[in-house]
Amino acid sequence: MHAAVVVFPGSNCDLDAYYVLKDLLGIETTLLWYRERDLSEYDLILLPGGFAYGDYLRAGAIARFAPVVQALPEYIEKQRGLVLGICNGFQVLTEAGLLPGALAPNINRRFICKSVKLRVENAYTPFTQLCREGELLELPIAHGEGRYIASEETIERLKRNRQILFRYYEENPNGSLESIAGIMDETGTVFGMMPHPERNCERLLGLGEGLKIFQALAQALTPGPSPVITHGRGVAQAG
Amino acid sequence: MKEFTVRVLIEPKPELLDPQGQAVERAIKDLGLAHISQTRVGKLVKFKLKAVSLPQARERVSEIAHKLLANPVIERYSVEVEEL
Amino acid sequence: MKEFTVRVLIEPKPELLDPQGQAVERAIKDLGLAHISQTRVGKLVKFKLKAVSLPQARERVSEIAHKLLANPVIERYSVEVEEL
Amino acid sequence: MTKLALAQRHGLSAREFQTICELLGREPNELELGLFSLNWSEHCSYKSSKRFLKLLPTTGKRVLQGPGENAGVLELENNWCVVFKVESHNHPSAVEPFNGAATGVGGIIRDILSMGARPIALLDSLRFGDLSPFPFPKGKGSSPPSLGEGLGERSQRLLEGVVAGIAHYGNCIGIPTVGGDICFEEAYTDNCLVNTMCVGLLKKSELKRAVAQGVGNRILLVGARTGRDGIHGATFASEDLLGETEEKRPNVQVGDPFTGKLLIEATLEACQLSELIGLQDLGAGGLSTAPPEMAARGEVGMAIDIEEIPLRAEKMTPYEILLSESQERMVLCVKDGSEQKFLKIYRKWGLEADVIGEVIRERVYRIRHEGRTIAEVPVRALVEGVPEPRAEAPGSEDLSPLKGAEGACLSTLLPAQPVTSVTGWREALKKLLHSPTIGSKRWVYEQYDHTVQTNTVIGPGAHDAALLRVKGERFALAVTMGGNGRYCFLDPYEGGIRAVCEAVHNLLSVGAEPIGITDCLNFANPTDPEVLWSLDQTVRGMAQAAQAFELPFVSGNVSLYNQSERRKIYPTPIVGMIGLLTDIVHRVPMGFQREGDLLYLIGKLSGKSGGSEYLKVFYNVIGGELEPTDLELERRLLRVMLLLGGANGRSPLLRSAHDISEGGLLVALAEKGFARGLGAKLELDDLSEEEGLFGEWPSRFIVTIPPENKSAFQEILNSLDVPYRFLGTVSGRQLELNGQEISVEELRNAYESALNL
Ligand SMILES: Nc1ncnc2c1ncn2[C@@H]1O[C@H](COP(=O)(O)OP(=O)(O)O)[C@@H](O)[C@H]1O
Ligand SMILES: [Mg+2]
Repeated sequence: MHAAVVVFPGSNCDLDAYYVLKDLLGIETTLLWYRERDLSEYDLILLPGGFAYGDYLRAGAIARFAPVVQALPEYIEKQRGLVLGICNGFQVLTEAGLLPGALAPNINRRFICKSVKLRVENAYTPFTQLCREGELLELPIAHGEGRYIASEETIERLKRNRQILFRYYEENPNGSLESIAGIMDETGTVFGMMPHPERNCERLLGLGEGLKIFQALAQALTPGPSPVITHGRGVAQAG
Repeated sequence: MKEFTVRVLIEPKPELLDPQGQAVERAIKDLGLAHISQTRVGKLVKFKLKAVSLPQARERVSEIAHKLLANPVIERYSVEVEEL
Repeated sequence: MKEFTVRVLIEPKPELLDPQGQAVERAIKDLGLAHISQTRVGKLVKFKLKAVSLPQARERVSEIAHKLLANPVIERYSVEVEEL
Repeated sequence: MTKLALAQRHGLSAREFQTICELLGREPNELELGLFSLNWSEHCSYKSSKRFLKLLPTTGKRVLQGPGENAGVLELENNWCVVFKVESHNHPSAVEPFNGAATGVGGIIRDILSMGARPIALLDSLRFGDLSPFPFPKGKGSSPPSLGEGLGERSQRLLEGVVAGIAHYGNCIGIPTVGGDICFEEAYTDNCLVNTMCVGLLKKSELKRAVAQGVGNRILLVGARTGRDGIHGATFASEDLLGETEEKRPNVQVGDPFTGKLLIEATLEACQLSELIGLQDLGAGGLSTAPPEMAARGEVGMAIDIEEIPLRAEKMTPYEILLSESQERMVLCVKDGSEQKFLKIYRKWGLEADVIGEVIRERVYRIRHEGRTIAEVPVRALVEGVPEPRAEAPGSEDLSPLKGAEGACLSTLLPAQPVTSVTGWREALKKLLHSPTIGSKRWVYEQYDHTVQTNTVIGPGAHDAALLRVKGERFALAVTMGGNGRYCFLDPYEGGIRAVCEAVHNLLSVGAEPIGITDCLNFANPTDPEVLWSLDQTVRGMAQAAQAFELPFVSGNVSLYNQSERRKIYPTPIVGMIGLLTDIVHRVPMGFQREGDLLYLIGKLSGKSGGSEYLKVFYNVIGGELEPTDLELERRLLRVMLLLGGANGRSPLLRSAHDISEGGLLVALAEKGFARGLGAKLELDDLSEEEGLFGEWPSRFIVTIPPENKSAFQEILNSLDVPYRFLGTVSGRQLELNGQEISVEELRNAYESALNL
């Protein structure tokens, strides 16, 4: 498996994600400059956290025009691999229309950095297959624009298709609709989440629960029989 | 080529919660400054643009606003273009 | 009492750096969307206000803008008041 | 206008003007005056504080770079080095809190970057006027009387702006803000203090210097364009803020963290090229100070061509260009012929990059405009020529009566009626925990990204110091920053000692060994004899303490003129300190860990308790006598804590450790309970409630040990002759004392709601 961590001008969690993939999991990983258009090499495209283009205007608003993001629809269409957007990466994916909805400024109008509890809502995806449904994970958040908003129909569709993978548990830190913390697209290959799994992958930094997400990805992308790879219509089926 | 001054006004869609607008409204009331309602806080983007005609300038600006300046999921916008 | 719709447009003072405006301008140029210049990104505040007359409404709004909405150290503002 | 009058408008004294004429052998032109005014400003030249800084020890076995460069450097292990410095942005933050604080962060980060290091952590020490009190949650207890609304609101606005500004910059560039401190005191009402510290990490072989060398080598200006920002900012920082802020407002600089972030990445890439000779950020003074400083270090001269500088504003004059303080710019000196490689890197990151000049043999700073020399000044005259102001610090005999509340001890100082009765320790403790200076700073640090870079093992709010791991290494870095101005107001010498000791204690609490210091001296107008005296005393105290611990000062900053017509700030030394923990596994937590553990107080068991937060909160008194710190005891305490903790490479005997500082013993005990909600049965019946439980005397830790470690623990303390006493046992969910108890939960509520804006 070959992973790419995209580097936008202003990305600042790129090296953190790289460290988890490369050093903790031993996955071949490339830091991919945002001007790159050819994604055919990579099984995983990870859009990291940070402030691409300073988050000026709106988080992700400018980054969505980056060549690498422009190449994503084809990558997804072809089912070439998985796409994971963390925090700013999630914002870029929604701005680019690759995930539904939008991420608005937190309801308290301030940046929030703290540890939050997440509930796993769907464990039958390549991103969550190592979790149990209903399991609680504790992961850090660090964002100013994380309030998930979408139209009623969109929310209904997300629920129906089981595209909501994580919800904030007990406390909804940013005012997201339905306490949504992470959603998947309809193909089941694109996933965006506001919390930072890469910041809790070792016992030194917490309980290390974030690693499960990366291990799940790796498992799904490693050749060989894997019952839970749910490309295409697999998502609804699995539910 | 003519030059135009452009203002794009962006605001949160009316049906959506606007915490910033709420906070501003509360502050204005708390200060006893005035009785106001329906406060919304949005963005203003101003720039100068070169184009051959007003219609062309308008079209350009709409495209910019639609593609970049506003997020149609949560915002709406209006455009004001004036020849210099 | 009459009712007025109000728009306050706030923008960074012209002599100050506007990193946001700079980034937006660069993006628009990079995207090949248009040749623009002097881009400034500011704030838009809209609300409804009750007052006895247009002059009174204007006065109120100016006070609100000056005291609360704009930061006079780094921003300037303009006010638009219209009777409903 | 005569040249002299013009010089004076530049903030230069008649004597300084005369010196300039002598150094040049002629009268300077206006541009040259501008150069001198910035280079010779207090901010850039340290003319009033130089002689005090000389008192500080600066050498030690780990020191690779002491004061004199953009930041200090200490050697760690495995060729790793830590780079750190603190910087103030007090005046800009008082005028425009958001941008003032944001640009302060940007500035200190570039100092670290100038050494070739990747910034890995930020800390901030903030001082504001008193806030209007925050009510207890859910109507429990009563809130203290209002402290004068208008000012409280102003302080709150400053606090909100400053914190948002630090968050804006630090979060965007992806450097975790892991620590710092915040106090609220009337003395800071007109002059808030915003000190930020940055820590960087690099391998010894990667270390860079801010030097220009090699005649013919190229000078590059990289980063942002030059605009009319903050012209005269550095001289502005050298004048009192005397109600002139309105007029000075166009000087506000706006920080651009996005460009700052690009500058970090591009510069770290550029540092990989062997053709890089030296680099320096453009801070206060911009192009008028940084290039001559680089030239002075390299004993060369420099010529720059003003028309090569990319501009943001139209029609800027050479004077404006040279004096501009536009942020996010750096100067590089690179080998002749290699410039294209560097330009390419910066342009790849979307930054400006241009060759603006070259190193020349003649040791002058030469400004050329379209081939014509428009200013030329000897480098040494600019960088070292400033005459020291003549004011002498009066001897302490003359000034000791100026000490805050000389001679007053608690019994004479206090009204006969204490606010709390003998049975009142619970309410008193709750109220103290609810004081914004003592209470939780969660509201602040949750706005800071403190987990990015994934090295923060102990973050803000969790301990006395933050702890950062270094990926792939066993050792870890502990960092702390703070200082108590009230102590220095009451007794500057003792206050100076305590500022250093407290930082040492903070590091020892996590188990780390202190290895070096950076500091910021925040004072009022130094032409005031009392201020000068307190500066002298404070620095002497700091030096004394540092010598006792054999700790070097490797960098720092001075901020003077922090006063208004109405108020002077307290003398406020802020100390930033780095500690080394040899094995991260051996870190010691702060909070109670397990029921049944034994609780001990180590260090000085009794003392005078002046200067306490208790006196302020309950009697509105800033006073009392400070217990003098016994530095011999401090040295033994350090050894004891290193032996008990994990610094010696063995696993610690301690289960937890916390030093006693603001608020005294009970506050520290309560804080130890918050981590896991555990309480304790305390045996303190012999202590008087007011002084014993809430007094603030130095040299104390509270530790817990598992019962089986008791004899080993006692042996170490006895062998080093450090006093200790048993305090009780960790148990339950209540603090129990004198037959009364209060739940840790209730205390936590008071603590957590102290700062809820
Ligand atoms: N209080 C202090 N203690 C020790 N060193 C200091 C102190 N103040 C300034 N210095 C040192 O003096 C030099 C000049 O500092 P400064 O002008 O703040 O640098 P910069 O221009 O990069 O901000 C630096 O090496 C700094 O570390
Ligand atoms: Mg510097």
